[in-house]
Amino acid sequence: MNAFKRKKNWYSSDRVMPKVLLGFSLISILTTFAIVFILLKESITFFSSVSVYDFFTGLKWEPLFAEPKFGVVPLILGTVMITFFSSIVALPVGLGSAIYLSEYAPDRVRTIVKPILEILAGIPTIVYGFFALTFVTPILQKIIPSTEVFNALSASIVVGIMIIPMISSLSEDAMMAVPRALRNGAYAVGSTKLEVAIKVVVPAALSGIIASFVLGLSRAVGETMIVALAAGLQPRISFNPLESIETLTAYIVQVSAGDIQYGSVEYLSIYAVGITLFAITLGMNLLANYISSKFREDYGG
Amino acid sequence: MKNFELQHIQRRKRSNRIMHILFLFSTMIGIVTLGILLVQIIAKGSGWISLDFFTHFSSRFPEKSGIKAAFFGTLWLMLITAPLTFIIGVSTAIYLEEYAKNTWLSRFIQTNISNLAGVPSVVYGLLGLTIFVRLFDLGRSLISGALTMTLLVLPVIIVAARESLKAVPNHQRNASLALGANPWQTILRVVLPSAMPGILTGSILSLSRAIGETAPLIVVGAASYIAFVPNSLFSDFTAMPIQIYSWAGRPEESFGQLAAAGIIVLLIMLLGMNLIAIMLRNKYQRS
Amino acid sequence: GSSSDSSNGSLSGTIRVDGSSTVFPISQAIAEEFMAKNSGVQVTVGESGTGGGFKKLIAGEIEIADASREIKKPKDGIASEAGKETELELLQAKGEEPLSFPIAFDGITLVINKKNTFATEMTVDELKKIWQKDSTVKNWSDVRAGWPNEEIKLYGPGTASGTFDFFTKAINGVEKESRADYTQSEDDNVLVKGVQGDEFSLGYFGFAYYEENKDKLTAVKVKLDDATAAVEPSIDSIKSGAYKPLSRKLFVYTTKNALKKPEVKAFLQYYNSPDAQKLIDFVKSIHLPAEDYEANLKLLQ
Amino acid sequence: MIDIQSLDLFYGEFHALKNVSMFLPEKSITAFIGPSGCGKSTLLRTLNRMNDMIKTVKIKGTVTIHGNNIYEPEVNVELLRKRVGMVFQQPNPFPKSIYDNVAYGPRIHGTKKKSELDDIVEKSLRDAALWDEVKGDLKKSAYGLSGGQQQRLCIARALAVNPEVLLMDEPTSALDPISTLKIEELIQQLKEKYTIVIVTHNMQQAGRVSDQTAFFLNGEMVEFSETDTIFSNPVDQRTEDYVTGRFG
Amino acid sequence: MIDIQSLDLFYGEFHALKNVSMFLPEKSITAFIGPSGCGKSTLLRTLNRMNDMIKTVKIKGTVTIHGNNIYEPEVNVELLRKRVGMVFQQPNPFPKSIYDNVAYGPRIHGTKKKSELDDIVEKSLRDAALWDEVKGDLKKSAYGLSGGQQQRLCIARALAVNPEVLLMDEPTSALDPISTLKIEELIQQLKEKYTIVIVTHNMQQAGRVSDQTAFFLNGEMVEFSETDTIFSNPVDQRTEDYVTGRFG
Ligand SMILES: Nc1ncnc2c1ncn2[C@@H]1O[C@H](COP(=O)(O)OP(=O)(O)OP(=O)(O)O)[C@@H](O)[C@H]1O
Ligand SMILES: Nc1ncnc2c1ncn2[C@@H]1O[C@H](COP(=O)(O)OP(=O)(O)OP(=O)(O)O)[C@@H](O)[C@H]1O
Ligand SMILES: [Mg+2]
Ligand SMILES: [Mg+2]
Repeated sequence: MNAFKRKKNWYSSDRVMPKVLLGFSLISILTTFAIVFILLKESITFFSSVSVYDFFTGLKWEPLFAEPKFGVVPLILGTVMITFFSSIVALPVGLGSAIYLSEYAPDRVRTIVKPILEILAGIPTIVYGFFALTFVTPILQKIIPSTEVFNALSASIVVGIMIIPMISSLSEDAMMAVPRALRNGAYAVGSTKLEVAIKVVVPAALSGIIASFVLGLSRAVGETMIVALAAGLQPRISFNPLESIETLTAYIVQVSAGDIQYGSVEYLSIYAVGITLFAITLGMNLLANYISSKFREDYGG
Repeated sequence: MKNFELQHIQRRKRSNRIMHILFLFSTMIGIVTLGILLVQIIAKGSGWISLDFFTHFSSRFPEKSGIKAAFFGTLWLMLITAPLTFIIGVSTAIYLEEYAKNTWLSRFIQTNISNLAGVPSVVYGLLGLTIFVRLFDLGRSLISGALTMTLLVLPVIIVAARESLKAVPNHQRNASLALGANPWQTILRVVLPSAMPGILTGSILSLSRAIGETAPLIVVGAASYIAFVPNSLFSDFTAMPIQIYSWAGRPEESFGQLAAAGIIVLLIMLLGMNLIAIMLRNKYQRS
Repeated sequence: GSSSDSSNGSLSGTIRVDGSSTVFPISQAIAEEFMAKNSGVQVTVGESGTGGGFKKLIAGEIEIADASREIKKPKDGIASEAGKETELELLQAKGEEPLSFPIAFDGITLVINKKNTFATEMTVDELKKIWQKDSTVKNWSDVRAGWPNEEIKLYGPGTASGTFDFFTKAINGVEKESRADYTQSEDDNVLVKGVQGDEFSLGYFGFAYYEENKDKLTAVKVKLDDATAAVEPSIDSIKSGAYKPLSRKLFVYTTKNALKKPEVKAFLQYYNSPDAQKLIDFVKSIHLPAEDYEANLKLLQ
Repeated sequence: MIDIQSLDLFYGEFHALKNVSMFLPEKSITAFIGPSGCGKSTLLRTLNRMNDMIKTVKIKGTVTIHGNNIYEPEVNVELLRKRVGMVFQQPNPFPKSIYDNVAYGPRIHGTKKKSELDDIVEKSLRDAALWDEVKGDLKKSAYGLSGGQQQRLCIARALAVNPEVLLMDEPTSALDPISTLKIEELIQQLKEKYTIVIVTHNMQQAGRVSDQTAFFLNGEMVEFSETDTIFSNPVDQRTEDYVTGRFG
Repeated sequence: MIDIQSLDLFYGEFHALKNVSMFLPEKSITAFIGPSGCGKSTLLRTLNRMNDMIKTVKIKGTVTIHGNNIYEPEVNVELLRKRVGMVFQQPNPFPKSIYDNVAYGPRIHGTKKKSELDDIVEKSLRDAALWDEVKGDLKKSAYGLSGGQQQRLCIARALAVNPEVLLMDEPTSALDPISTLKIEELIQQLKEKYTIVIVTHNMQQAGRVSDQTAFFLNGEMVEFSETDTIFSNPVDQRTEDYVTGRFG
């Protein structure tokens, strides 16, 4: 008999907890399944009236007019545009403030500023929507008079601001977790703070930084109210951010809070739009996984 | 010292200074925006905040309107959502980071989680309506709303918690395991405390999102006008952002000001809720 | 003695109202007063859109649906194919019968910028010229000779709203047939801001929003044709029916079974009482002629 | 007592230990010496299965302790590791107070009573020659200690669970001579109760403390015998070159 | 060349260095010895202002290098640290490839040419006695190296920026005797061009490599003179006790 073979009780925390934890992890799978199921079920009914091909290739999205046209391309374009411009705002600004907080700011500044920035994450999105409309848009119109009342740029800027705390806080945590010894090694050969930050800390914290980018961008893709209020409800194929556009999410909220009859083709279109959005985020995530697995550097040793 | 070298260092120091200012500026963008928002909101709404604002229900008379129902609704919602989110979120993160082998299952779970982060909140509303309200027959109740919110904000805390678990140096785990601690003890006593700052950041961010979301609650069936305080998990309820949304949509200017007052209260609630997490985070980060 | 019934303090239970956000302020006001008189009854009012209200009524989740349009019925009484049933059919499939109560007017108001002094009245034909599908009107001068050669900026509600449906039917003759290239928002406050900030704009939305912003906007007087006089939207002109063709009725719906609950019945009786008419006016909707309420009360018996 | 039989270890493709066999008697002190990268730490880690943690590791052969093969499938590694303690090459205290660092092990293994823990902490810190320096403030964070103090803390932490075997990976490389001497004395004392394996780069140390010494080169065990033999009369030329410093 | 005058250093309230004064001539090797926690690392860090990183540190007194007080407000610390290189007690390679670790310093200081970098990397690795072990795969992550290899990598990294002064905090404590010997030889060679300060627990090492030795106790410099004097004929009783191992 091997003296080291002491059987663990089935109820020992060490044996039970992994199963419990796995159980909790499965919630996210169940959630995804439920979402896909709900979206798909209604989408199928929708696609019995509208051809899948027309839906994904159509260039006109006029689902609620007397002669409806279901071409989802303009909505996808709107979503891509908002995501693109908001990430132009949020990624550099978020990363910049993360670097500032973790590498430059004195401890006291950091402990005060970080929670202040985090308040930005809790402001209801309609507040942001009105902020975009009544504060940012007028400024844009002063700078570029051709700016429309509803425009993608203003919404993007504000969506970008909304996701700043997500990026700055999470990136900052990741950077704070980089061991001091690494920084010391860099300082000792005469690095400036900037070089320590950019060449040592950011690469070492890359996994966390990328994770924060993905979360931030996902939020931008899924953001609804700001876009619905400030970017307008004008599905069109346009690459001009100063024009009004419509995103996938704005359409979903427009219809789901509107007076349309449930079960009608128009109504069901939101499920098809939802599935489209789901596919887009999936693609984005797979891409992000690929990128981060390529650039990840471990320092766990 | 060679002259060009000095110049080079001076140049590097200059770019360091410039970037320092740019980084500071980035930080200021968020703070200034928040400042502008707060000034606007406070200018508009602060005149409406009084004791009555907390003790009255919503009303057709702006001056008699209060946020009692919404305040307690949100309070309840957070009291349910916060622990659920924390437990499920941190558990999932631990499983993925500490236990899961690199199998298809764990990769699948991971993809699911980051994917869920991008699902718009209305869709979570539809989910809550279908699953909790209809399938589980919980009705348009607090618990349905809270469960929906939990699912909505889970990805944020999971991702944040995972990243901070990942950043805990392995030598700490090794030290514990070498003393004969089992993996679970190691996680509970060594890894989690080290990862706590990041986990708490995740909690702050996810609960911030939960407290400000409107659309999913409306879809789940929270009403805009309720003149009572929820008294059980199965009560009808309304919440701060719904009340704010409803007021903001009214034509009368004074309701718009009430909405601003509501936002002030919401932000104070948010800050109050985050305070514990912020204090804990500062404490863990110092050690 | 409907009012004496409804002030019976011994009633208890919960009444859930949900649906159109246009009707919401009315239902809220009624609920507030009703609860003041019947402390045992709890009334909740939601605003998830007319479609949402009907859906919940069909699902049995609420007792009363607020609606800014009538319940959808199969065209020509021919039953719809499976999966595409109308709201009425879905309700009937549950063994329910809807009861419809018109409870107020809403006058859809066309508004122009305060600086606009030429377009203060328009005919229905001119409006149609502007708003019809594929309209070629670009500038004000295209509408009526002599008007400035300035681009018309058009503002209107989102295509998912009951207001859009009603306006297109009344002006263009076909429901949901409209030009698409106008600035849309689901939020009427946003439309107010848009027209207010744009000198050559034209927009339309619910009367309450105009009434509240009279000092910032000018309402367009509408005439049916050149022969009739132009009518300005006002409480009186809408109430009397003189403001044509843009005043519509708002409704509340309940079901036969829901009405079996005494508190629901009492609530609806109160809704149609003379007290309620004051409340309706208070929230800037316009109450119907007394006969309509009497008819409603008769239906309730 | 510890019997290693034809042990091979791979890090992925890399063959880090090649057919190592040795027997370590009970209550003896064994030193592993050899140039950097030869596999000393790797072999040490196989004795309490800390290599389990490294995903790429593959092991062939057996390690038996008291006749029990520790690589059998159902072995309880926690029990194994409680009985086979370890001190690492680099000090790795927990980000906790000094007290909590030492009390960590006993707490894990079920000691709850404050007075009992106090005793263990004091005794372990004394044994690790750290008590006098830290007794004033046991609540202080372990990270505030100097490198040497941290390493002694880690030794105290390992002693606190009262192991049978103690594996030490260059335990004194960060220590000053006095602490080193104290630790060496401690090792000598512990030998009365424990079986000790020590990796060291310090020939004098190996000579001073160990009963037998194994010399490694490129993953191979070149020679293993009485310490005196290794240092004064090695069989293999490479051993001789190494211990006399003529190597490389 | 390096002139330390009445230096006091506090960690918050804790008085870690007490009125230390000493002069380190150019192209000499100075060893700091003393028991763990006496302040050797702390003093070493004052010479390239690495203590700036620790928020609680307060410093009184002056340190001048080539007559320039390095604690004057306008001092260019990047330049200072380029000229005063440092190797730490614990190896701290970057999570990058071996090549990128060594090339890090030259790159930030403006060397861009690949061929030039290649040369520097090879030379530095050779000087640090690591070249032969890693030349096969310079793209490999530094984390895949053994502890000793990592430390030699850090020495190579410090050499790569071509410093004037080299501060070494127990640079060989993680090394095997052969690497240690190589590093010691290297130190002797570097002396021709560089001023070197080395913290060590190894008396033999101090005796072998250094020209002068300073002995510290509780933050005080007890004695500082020619290495031979310190080891054979110290003035202070405490020094004698320490170097002969009779201390404590
Ligand atoms: N986790 C790992 N993955 C891959 N290779 C490793 C790993 N750990 C060690 N090695 C390699 O295995 C060999 C033996 O390493 P080990 O750490 O056992 O050496 P060592 O004898 O302890 O050296 P030192 O005296 O420098 O500590 C080395 O070549 C090292 O590069
Ligand atoms: N960051 C710090 N904060 C507070 N106290 C510190 C800090 N670093 C070191 N000390 C204290 O200062 C004293 C001197 O520490 P130092 O690291 O200089 O010792 P040392 O002589 O290098 O010891 P060792 O040989 O163990 O490395 C010790 O008592 C230590 O606890
Ligand atoms: Mg080793
Ligand atoms: Mg030291």
